[in-house]
Amino acid sequence: MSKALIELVKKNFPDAVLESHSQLGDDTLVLAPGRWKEVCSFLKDNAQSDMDMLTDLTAVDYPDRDPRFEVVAHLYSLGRGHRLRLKAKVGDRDGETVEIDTLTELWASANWMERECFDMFGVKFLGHPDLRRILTYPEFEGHPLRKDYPADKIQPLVQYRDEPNIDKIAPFGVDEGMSFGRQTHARNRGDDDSRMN
Amino acid sequence: MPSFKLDDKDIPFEPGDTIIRAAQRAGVDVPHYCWHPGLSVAANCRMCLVELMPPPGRPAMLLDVLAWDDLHQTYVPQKKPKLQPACQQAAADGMVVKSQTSEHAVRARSAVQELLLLNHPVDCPICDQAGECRLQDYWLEHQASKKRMKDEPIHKPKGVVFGPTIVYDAERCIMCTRCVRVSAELAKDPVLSMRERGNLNEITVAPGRQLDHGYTLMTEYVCPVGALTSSDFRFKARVWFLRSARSTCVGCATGCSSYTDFDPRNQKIYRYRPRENAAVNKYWMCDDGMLDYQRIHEGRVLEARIQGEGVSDAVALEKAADLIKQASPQKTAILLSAEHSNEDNQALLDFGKALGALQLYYSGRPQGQGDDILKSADKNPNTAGVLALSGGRAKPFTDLVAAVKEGKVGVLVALGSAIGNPNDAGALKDLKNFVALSTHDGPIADHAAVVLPASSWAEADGTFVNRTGLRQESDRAINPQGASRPAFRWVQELAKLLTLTLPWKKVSELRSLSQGVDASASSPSAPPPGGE
Amino acid sequence: MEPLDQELESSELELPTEPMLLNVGPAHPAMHGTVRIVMELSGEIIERCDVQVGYLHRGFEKMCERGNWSQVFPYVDRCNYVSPMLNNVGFALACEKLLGITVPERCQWYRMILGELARMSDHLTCDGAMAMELGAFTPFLWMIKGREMVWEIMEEETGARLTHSFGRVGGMAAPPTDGFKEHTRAVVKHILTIIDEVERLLLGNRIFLDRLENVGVISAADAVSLGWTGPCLRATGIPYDVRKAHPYLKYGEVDFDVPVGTTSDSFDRFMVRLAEMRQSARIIEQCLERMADKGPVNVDDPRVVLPPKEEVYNSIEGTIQHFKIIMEGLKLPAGEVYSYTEGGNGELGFYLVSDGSGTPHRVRIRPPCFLITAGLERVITGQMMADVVPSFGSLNMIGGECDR
Amino acid sequence: MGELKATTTSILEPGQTSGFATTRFESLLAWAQKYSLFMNPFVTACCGMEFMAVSSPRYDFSRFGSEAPRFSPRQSDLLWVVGTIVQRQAPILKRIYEQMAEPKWVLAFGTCASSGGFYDNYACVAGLDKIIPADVYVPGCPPRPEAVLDGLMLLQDKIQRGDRTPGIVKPRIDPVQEPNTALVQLRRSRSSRPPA
Repeated sequence: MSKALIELVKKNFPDAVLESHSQLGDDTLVLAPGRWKEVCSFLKDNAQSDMDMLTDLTAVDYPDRDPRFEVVAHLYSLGRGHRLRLKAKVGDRDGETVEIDTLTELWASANWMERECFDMFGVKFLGHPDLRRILTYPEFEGHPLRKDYPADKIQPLVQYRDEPNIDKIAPFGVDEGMSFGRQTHARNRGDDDSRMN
Repeated sequence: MPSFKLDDKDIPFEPGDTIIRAAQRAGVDVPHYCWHPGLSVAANCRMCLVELMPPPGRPAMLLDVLAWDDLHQTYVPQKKPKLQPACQQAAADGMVVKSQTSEHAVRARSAVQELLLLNHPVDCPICDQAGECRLQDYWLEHQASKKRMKDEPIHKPKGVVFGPTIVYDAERCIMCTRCVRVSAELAKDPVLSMRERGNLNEITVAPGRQLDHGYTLMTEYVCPVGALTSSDFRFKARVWFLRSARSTCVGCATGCSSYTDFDPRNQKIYRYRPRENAAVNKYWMCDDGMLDYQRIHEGRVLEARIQGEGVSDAVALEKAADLIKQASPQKTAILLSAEHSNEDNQALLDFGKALGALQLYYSGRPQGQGDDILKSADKNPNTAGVLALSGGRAKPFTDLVAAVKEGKVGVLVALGSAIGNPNDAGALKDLKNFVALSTHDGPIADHAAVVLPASSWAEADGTFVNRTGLRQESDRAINPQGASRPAFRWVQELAKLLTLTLPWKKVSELRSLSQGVDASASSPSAPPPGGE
Repeated sequence: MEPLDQELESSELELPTEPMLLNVGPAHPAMHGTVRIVMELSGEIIERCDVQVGYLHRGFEKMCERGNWSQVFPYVDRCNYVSPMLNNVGFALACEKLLGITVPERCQWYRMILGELARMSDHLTCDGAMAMELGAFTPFLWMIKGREMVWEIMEEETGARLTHSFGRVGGMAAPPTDGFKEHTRAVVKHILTIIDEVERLLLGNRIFLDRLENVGVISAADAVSLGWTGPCLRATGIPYDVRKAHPYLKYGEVDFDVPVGTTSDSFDRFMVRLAEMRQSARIIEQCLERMADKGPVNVDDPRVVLPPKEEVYNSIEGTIQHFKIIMEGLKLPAGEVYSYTEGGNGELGFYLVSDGSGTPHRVRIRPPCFLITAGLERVITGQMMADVVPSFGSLNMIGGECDR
Repeated sequence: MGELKATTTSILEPGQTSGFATTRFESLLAWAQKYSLFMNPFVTACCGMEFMAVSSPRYDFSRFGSEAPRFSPRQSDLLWVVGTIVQRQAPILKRIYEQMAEPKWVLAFGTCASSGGFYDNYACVAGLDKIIPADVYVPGCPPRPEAVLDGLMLLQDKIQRGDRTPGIVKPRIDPVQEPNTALVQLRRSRSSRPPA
């Protein structure tokens, strides 16, 4: 359906489109990171595409690729009912400088999604009004959704209680806590005494 | 280069190639059990059957078969092409082969698969092969149908002990005879063979013999199903929990390419597997090498020691720095190790340079038995590398012993754990200022005043140079155990304490430094650390 | 009167007020425990405010990259925990799109019914909580009563009241139970009466109307630019409903209306949800009509669907099939897909990236709540302090989905 | 109120309508406390849905005297921790607990609050007892209202007995020992379904 879109963009930005495919009916354009915002604003304003909604914006981490990250945006046009997926490959191998233009001027929804993307992947969106962490806390170090961040590496904000072997506090044993058929209720319910202990 | 067509894909081949070999080289998998690139062709599993299209103008080779006709409830004669095993059929130029595109071949494979599973026990839950089993893979790819036979399957011996390393389960066996051929062709010891026939046939060991040649574990490795299991790996781990790191065997100077299979959850290494490498080990590894992984967890130095007492890293470093300060550069000796990677040795070399140390020695594990298949007598993975790095300046351990006896050595900074000749250990007793970076307990770690726990080859990336001067990388599998760190990290710390400047900061720089020298520059006259 | 007063200018009589910082949440009952709003008040008017989420960030997407594809279902359950079945179905559809399979008809109807029931429970909860936060406790009790009925059906079908990981790639965990149809019919009828009662109780209530009408207004353009979807967007008059715009399952074959609002205030959002429940009832009726009583619910593909247990235990083929799917995990072909369904709060998108192995490379859920909550700032700025609670309630922010 | 009876002697002649009773003061106090629990629901996640269900008419927990929710911790003496506690939430929970006045009890509602559940990752606290002590753990994801009520009664017993060792709600009947439990019956009904 929206193959036309790919053609449209290719026609207007022959050098910005690096590759394009429509796997499983999802039309996809891979853009040069430098032209990211330019193409997006074109897609938003052009009457033929008129992408008035940025449904989703996220990133994917390919640790063994260079550039390492893919910023993925899904556009939707309420009026025409067609979708388009935009991608830009950004970032160096060790993920120190990962930068791309912000889309906040085009779509208000970009604001929080870019903040999340920065929080989770460390993608810096140049020109974003306030690029703070959103899901994790300011004290958090690193970016959890990167593949090289250990999934279970916690960064506690408060001191854990210094109980002896706090990892297995009672009652996580068989006999601890409530025994089967506690007396008090058994008596009140008038159950048979067999289950009492 | 001549080529033939396999499922509408052009496959180039070298003269003498079989179809399956050429296809495999081109990255196309023709399903197979009995065929192995490193072994002779048996063509007895019939899984790789393909349909050969007749050359233009020639009639196809057809067989008369009877097909059941549902309509008339009777058998009707039919013709079907004669299928050929791709592992035996030599490729010819312009040949047209149909594998997955030929419905006959597909049906044949499905039938073969079903027959192979006919008497197979329901063992996957207790089978070590489950997860890397050809039967499982090919069932999904080529059969994917339910069981039709209702009878009780044939029962055969289970848990037959073939030898010290191998246990055999006849019920799971599909009689591909790979193990037989490995024994005969690789190990040159035809101790396995097949007995009985039909449903009942099974693999047996020659009477009065055990499966005990030097490559028994290869029989388990080539076994496409769970029939042969290594008593070492048996019931230890489930393979789908294991991850593999590309490593190089450090068992001897051959440096076979291998995979290190480890469980990331408990950071434990469970086995080695050979990694195909035409330049070194083809497809094989020796038993000693396969079981060499055990050293990674056994007899390790896991905490810093002063005079045998465990102490904290900081304390040990302080003490080490003091000891090194004790003597003048002339009396400072550096002991490299052929057990360790180029990176570690290079780091220590640079350290010695920064110190101005003049005496350079190298040590390693004692000589062992070699053979003309893979094993080499020098049991150190990096002898050539060390000699190359030191530019041949490093003298063997015996010279160090002499120097110590003459009192030339005031300070000894030693890398490694073993020495060529255990009897020389006595000489080390007299050394007071003796700092060792050791992975394992041994003469060096025992006599050193300060021992810093170095992490083993499986816990850090490293480069090893094998006997032919081939430089091979070995990747890190697990995290450093205990308090151990890579030796070059310790060296870095020491240099910091002694305010020495090393020519590198990052590992990448260190590696490029150690790459700088050409391995073949090693003086061939130099004896291996284990002595002649 | 003192002469002093007469001499003063009127301006001098006014009290000087500098903006006051007020922090609401996250442990505030009306903030659902997971949102924190820092407001800058002058008097009672909110001049500026900063909405902070993330107090329920449970690492959903990271956890998904550790297991295999079918192990993701429990996690999506707990994303939007008010309508888990919709997430289940959404994720199953995404995986099936990547696999290129479609489930049997009976399963599609089944999924639709369960999904619409989940939507009902979602809206019941939201509207009930809204009413409660405005002090009307009775409607809350009634609606929760209705929700209990829905949950009873769910429990009978799936075995769990709330977090039923019932969806499967290529079907459902189990076929419908015997009494499913009549049970559902009865419950839907009852819920419709509950809705009527609630309407009669609330829409004549002066306080309720005054608290909601023309409160929390947002323009349609803003809503679109903010990426709003679902009831909140429809309340602004834009009839965008994935079920209509891009029909999936069998939504193309049932007829239902898309209720829209006019003034896009909290009241419209409330009413849109009420109306949607009626539409869901309609859909359920038609689905029940057309769902077959017999027939498979799972696709017939040994690569995707687990074999029956007796085969697993008794035949090597069944065991192998089980092993391949459970131990190695469902092998989804390498590639990426963005699949979208109509969740409780709007377009629920799943962006899956598979590298061909059994483990997901990336599971990105497109959370409608997240974007709607992003608009909260725009909704409440300039409002009275007291209007925050109804406005926020009308957005139906679900912590698990917003923060993941 | 069986526990109270244990230490109570009552003198009441048959046929008479009045008499007197004596008991120990602390048991009377405990008895009063256990039936007038002011609760502070710290609701964060999925379990909140079940919490609504427990407080709504069908499983009305005001029957157990824990009716009045007090959203100010200072006025409440039972803290319901309902749902996952993430690292970011931990300081808030800790402060709320510290703001509560003695005597105070904590009820961990659901698996996440008890042990972190299957969110074993960078974001979550593996059980609230890493931060504050808990009295009763109610397993389940989320727990059934019956289990919650059971936990509430368990807490009341503990208050009466004055023991602060943590307790966990377990099934009344051990499904392993007694095969005829609801769990097993449910399985049966599943397998008796018409095959798909």
